[in-house]
Amino acid sequence: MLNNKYNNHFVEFKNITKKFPRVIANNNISFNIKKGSVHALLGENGAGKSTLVKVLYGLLSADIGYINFNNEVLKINSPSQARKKGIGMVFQHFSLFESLTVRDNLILGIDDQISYSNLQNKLQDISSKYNLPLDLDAPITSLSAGEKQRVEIVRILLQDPQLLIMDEPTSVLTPKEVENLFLTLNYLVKEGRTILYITHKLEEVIKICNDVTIMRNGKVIDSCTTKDQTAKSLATKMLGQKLEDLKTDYSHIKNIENFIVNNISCSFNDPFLTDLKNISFQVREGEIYGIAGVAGNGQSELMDILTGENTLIDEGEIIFNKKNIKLFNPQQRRNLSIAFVPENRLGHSAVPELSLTENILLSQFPNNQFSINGILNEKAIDKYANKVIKNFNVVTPGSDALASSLSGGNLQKFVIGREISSIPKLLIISHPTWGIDAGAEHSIREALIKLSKNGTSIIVISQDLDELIEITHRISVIFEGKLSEPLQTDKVDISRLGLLMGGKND
Amino acid sequence: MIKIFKYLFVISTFSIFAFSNAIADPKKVGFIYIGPPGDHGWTYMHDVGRIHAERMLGDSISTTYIEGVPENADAVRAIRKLAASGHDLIFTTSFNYMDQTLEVAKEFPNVKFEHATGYKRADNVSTYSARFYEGRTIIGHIAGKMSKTNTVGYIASFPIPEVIRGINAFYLAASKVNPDIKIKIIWVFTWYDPGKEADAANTLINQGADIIVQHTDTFAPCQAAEKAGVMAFGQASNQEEFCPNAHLTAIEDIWGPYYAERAKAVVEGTWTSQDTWDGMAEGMVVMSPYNSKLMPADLIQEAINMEIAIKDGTLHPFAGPIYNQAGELVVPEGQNADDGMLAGMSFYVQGIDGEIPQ
Amino acid sequence: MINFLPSVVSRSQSSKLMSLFVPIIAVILTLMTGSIIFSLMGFNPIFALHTFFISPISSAYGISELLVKATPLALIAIGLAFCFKNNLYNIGAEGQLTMGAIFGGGVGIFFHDTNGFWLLPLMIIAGAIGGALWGLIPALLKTKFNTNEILTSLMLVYVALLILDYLVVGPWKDPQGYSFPKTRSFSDSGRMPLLFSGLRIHFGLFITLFLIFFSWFIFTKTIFGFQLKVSGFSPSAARYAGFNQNRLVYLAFAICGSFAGIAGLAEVSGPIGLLYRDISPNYGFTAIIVAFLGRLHPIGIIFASLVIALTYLGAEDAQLFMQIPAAVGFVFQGLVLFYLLGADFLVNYKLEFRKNK
Amino acid sequence: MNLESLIGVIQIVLIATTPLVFASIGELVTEKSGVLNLGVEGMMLVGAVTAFVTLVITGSYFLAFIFSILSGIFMSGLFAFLVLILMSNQVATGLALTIFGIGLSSMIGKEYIGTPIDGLTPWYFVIFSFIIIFLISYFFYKTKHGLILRAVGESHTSAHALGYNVIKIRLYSILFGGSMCALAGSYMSICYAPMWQEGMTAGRGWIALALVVFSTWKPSRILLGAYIFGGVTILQMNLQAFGLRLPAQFFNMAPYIATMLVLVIISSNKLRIKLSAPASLTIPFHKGN
Repeated sequence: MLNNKYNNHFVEFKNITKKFPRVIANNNISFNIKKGSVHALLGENGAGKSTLVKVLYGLLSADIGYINFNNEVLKINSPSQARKKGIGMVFQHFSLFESLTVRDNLILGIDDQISYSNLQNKLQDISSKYNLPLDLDAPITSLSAGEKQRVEIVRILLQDPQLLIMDEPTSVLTPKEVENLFLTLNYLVKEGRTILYITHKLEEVIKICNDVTIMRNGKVIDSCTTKDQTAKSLATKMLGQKLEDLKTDYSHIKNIENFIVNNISCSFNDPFLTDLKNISFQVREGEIYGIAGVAGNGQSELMDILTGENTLIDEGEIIFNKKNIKLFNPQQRRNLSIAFVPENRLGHSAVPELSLTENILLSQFPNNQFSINGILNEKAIDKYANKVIKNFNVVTPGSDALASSLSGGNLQKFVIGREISSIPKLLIISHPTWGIDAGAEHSIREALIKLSKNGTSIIVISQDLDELIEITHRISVIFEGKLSEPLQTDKVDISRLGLLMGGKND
Repeated sequence: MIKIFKYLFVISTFSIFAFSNAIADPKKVGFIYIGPPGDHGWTYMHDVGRIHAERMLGDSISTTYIEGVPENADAVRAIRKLAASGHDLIFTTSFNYMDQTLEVAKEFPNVKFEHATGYKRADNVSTYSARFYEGRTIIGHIAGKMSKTNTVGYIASFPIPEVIRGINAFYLAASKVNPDIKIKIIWVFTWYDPGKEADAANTLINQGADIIVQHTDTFAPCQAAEKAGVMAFGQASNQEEFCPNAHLTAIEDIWGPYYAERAKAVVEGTWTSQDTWDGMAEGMVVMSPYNSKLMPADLIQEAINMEIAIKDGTLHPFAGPIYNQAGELVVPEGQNADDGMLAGMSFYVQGIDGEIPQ
Repeated sequence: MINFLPSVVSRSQSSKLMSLFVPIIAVILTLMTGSIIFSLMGFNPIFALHTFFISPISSAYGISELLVKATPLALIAIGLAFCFKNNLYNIGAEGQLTMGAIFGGGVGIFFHDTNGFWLLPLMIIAGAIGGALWGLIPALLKTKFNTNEILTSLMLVYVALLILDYLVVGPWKDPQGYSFPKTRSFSDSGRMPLLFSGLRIHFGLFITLFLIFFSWFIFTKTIFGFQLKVSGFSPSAARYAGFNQNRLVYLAFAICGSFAGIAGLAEVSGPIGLLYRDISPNYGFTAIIVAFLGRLHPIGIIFASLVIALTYLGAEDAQLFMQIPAAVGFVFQGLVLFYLLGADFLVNYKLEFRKNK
Repeated sequence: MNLESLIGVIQIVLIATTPLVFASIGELVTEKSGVLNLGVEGMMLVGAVTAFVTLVITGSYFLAFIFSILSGIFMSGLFAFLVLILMSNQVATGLALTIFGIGLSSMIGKEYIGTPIDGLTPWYFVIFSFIIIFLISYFFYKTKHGLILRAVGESHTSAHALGYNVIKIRLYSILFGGSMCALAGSYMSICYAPMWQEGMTAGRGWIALALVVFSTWKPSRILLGAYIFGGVTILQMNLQAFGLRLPAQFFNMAPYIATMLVLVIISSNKLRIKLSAPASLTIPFHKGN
């Protein structure tokens, strides 16, 4: 009995609450992880998974609540203390030193001095035991993503951890490498180690996890064994019930496909970028087309190709109003009346160090009214800036305020206002309401709907399903660089969306 | 650390410059130096000359200098500053101050200027230089007699007439007493890089030179010779204290009497523009004491005799016949090279290996 | 030692007030340190500072000389601003200056016996081209081979100086110059016209003021200036906007090089009048200080060039009247830049004192 | 050329090259930790004058080198304070350090120009220069601390994430660089050409900077680069002394052009530049980032 209790409560989260200025990332989180299990932590982006894990790994401290680890309260304030307690973590983005060899990277991860021969023996053991072959003399930069992950795992195993946290470990791996990773995880669990497996991939949860905790909006929705779950039931829990009375208006859409992406493929040769595979979709005049998906599935890569920041496409074509624009740079695309709002406001769609007026120019400088022979017409620009500020209710002391002085919501209103005010024929926008307050969120969505009713086609890339369902006419899902067939928003089945986002295409 | 810092400042305290309070308005004499006066080379000797003039003329003059004046547009300002601050006579002591000196002189017709080693004059600009090549003749003679390897190493700065003239004078004298003498020349293209000068000296010594001659500004070559146990001649000043066992003699630039004379002319109001190119006879070029530890007494006597001969004109360093490298007769037998040829000399005499670099 | 320091907090927005005051604070701190140094050396600091900073410019000639010295510094510094604004660390302006002097001076030597109104403009254009070409080498290496411009531009300084050395010792040597390493003098119409008789300040001042105004206009009123600013602040925003980044690199280096080249030509056709090996007292390097001290802003650069020029003049006066070594000028330059760079910290960060646990 | 004179040439090259080796190995360590210090020339000059003045005052070679190294620590400490604590721009701060060093050394040495001293034999230092290269190689590639230093230069964020104190490691690297530059300077004023002259390093600090790049940040290649450079200079002198006419300026250009070529070659290959250049060179580190 006692033994059983011990087993069931290897890690106990007790009422963990963590607040950030604008959001409660973890709201009273409590659940247990059994010893010797693979425990999935499932949730959309922004559900609060990474905050929770950072608390566990000593990178953040909880405002309220505590964690019991191995029957004692965990008191740590740095990763190295976590490692000493027997907690290891494999991050999604590796902290490896690219120019150093595998051996050097391994040594750097060990807190104590270790002789080369000892290390060699220890590595031999680990490599053969866990199916993790490594070439110690190879520099990291020459390794594939799977091999790099192996280095990370071995570096952690050298310290003999009892709990291994893995953050989206398969996101950078090939299918073959995924198989190998699962084998390794199996060996680890057999030895009695525990794994906390963070993922959004439903298939993986079903396949290798014993238990699953589902989070949404900073709360635990459910914590249960995976035996009783199906991909569909997990998807529903992950996304919640989002289908309320939808009033999607299709009346103004003309049946003219003015933007066509045809079979685009693009490979990057970089483990941190997602290769795009045969992406095709068509957008009609006046239509809002949504692209859903969990972060890191190729959205930003797709965005770069749609804006023209990346024109190195392997194959396929992008057609706008019967013109193939795949080799056009952003400027040339804007000349065809296409506007863009990328995800990052500060430093991408706006320059924090410049004034709002100057930021108008960032995307509008080919506009002839703003410059004659390269010389700026400051009055016209300022007028435009003030128009945007007024029409979109941007709260700012004036058009000469620095972009960095605005709140996220106000800056986003300004950036979107800047693009909308040019009355584009096509607007491509990524994460329009990411990280901004409810008021701004509402007004931005309103503005997009209004724009579409005036005949502008809009592509919205977003992880926020609520948003997509509220404003789009059709939605498709991007997963590992592949885009699904579109679904009519007014007839969308939320669990089908969830399955698509989790990589199940039934 | 701060303590050391302070200490270093304190020990390098500078004497406070006192404005002269003499009642009889003394004439102000200014000097423009290219380097620091402590370099024991070119600038040092000018500074010795300045102090000499001050001592000779006592209260009737006061002197000032500005050191480290670059040979570019900045020189005009430095020279003008002296002119505008009431200096009556200004010596500019490097060749590339030439145009700058003339420029300032035009603006200050009442101030007298003296430009060293140049060739452009005006009503209030004199030029002066020393016939250092006379000294080169003597050290050439000594080298010819003293070298056991028959090889002399010569460190040259830049291929300008002054330096080429020195090489030729040296070689003519050396080959006269030792037809087998070979002269190896390294052009270092700097007046002032102790490291490079030492490298050149060591290279020459390694190639068999047992006497080092230099026409650069630091005493690094002489030190290198001392260390290697070969002989060397000093440059500009007596450098015996830096290389007592290598130093045969040095050609000293003695500017003091000239400076005193010119300053006196200003005091007395008799200064006129002139071109001075003085040598041993006038005492502008002086040989340092011959090193009796190294040189046999008869050789010392020969050298002294040569000095006398040069002074009374019976020995001319460039007495014909002189051939150039191509074998053409440039100075016929019985004649001496004229000053025009000497001033613009840009060829090696017959017997010297190598070419003058461009 | 680091534990004693307060924690450093990045300002969400760099302080505008601070960025205005920092150069002034730096100059004041330099003066304070200067008086301490002077006192340690046994001088009355007030007298010393007066000699150093006031007496050199208490006459028309002094002011003219200040301008003669500040003109090339300001011109090169404003050119450097084109590079620095775009995060291109061109530290080879001295080489670009030398090449400008070679190209422009070469024209002057070729037409040494010809007079004509066209000669000086031709020399200026040649100087600008020479400097620009030399500046484009590191730009080309950067865009084509991804080579760091700091070291290549620096290496090219030495190459340019040696080319000048070769020319004045060899092919361009003055045939009437007794084999001295210098060229013929330019003809009268190859010289910068003087603005006042008896003063050395020449037409180069107007060229510099014009180019500073021109740069100000470019920086604030044109698309190109906007593009430079954006790609300096945020390369990804520049990509979003669709700027041609390589073109910006070429243009920044070409403009910087041509300004330095014109400064070099103005120096040889202004106060010097011919070519020899020692034409610049490190204007190209000193201008880097001026550019930083002036915060890459046209007005700031004008003031900074005057301050730095004054340290040179002051060092000469201090030497003449107080027998203080000329090197004090360098110490002041180093100090003012240290203080500026150190105080810059206050623009971007604020200190927060908190109790130790 | 016979064997004896060949040995002689080698000796001259060894003596002439040693200051370059010291200064560039110091700068290499600094750069390996991710910091570019352009103040080498200034630190060398201050080191040279401090050693010289100390020797004249105390007569002790030992104290001369100790004080010289302390002066290098002072100069580089100033630099470290500005770039590490106040996060100033490394390029500008390094240039300021050089200018400051030129001025400071001239002021300190004013009264000592042309003071005669007894030079010290260079051979201990020549030998030491080889030992230090070996030690640094050993330190970099065979010890954990060396590995940590390289890791900090490679990615300060990863190193910080692993719990290493980036600022402290960089501080030590900068101070080591400063002491080596000062040692190079003191070697010049006490062994190589025993005297003090203003600006006597004559641009060797800049050559040392170029050599670090030439070596692609590998200690053993510092030796190769320095000796090629020193060798070319001395070879040129030897050929001159043999009576060959050479365009000296073009010979003098060779090292700079060679360095540029090496730089172009290593940086045009992305993998090679990734493997050689410290990835976080000149990027300031702020814990909050």
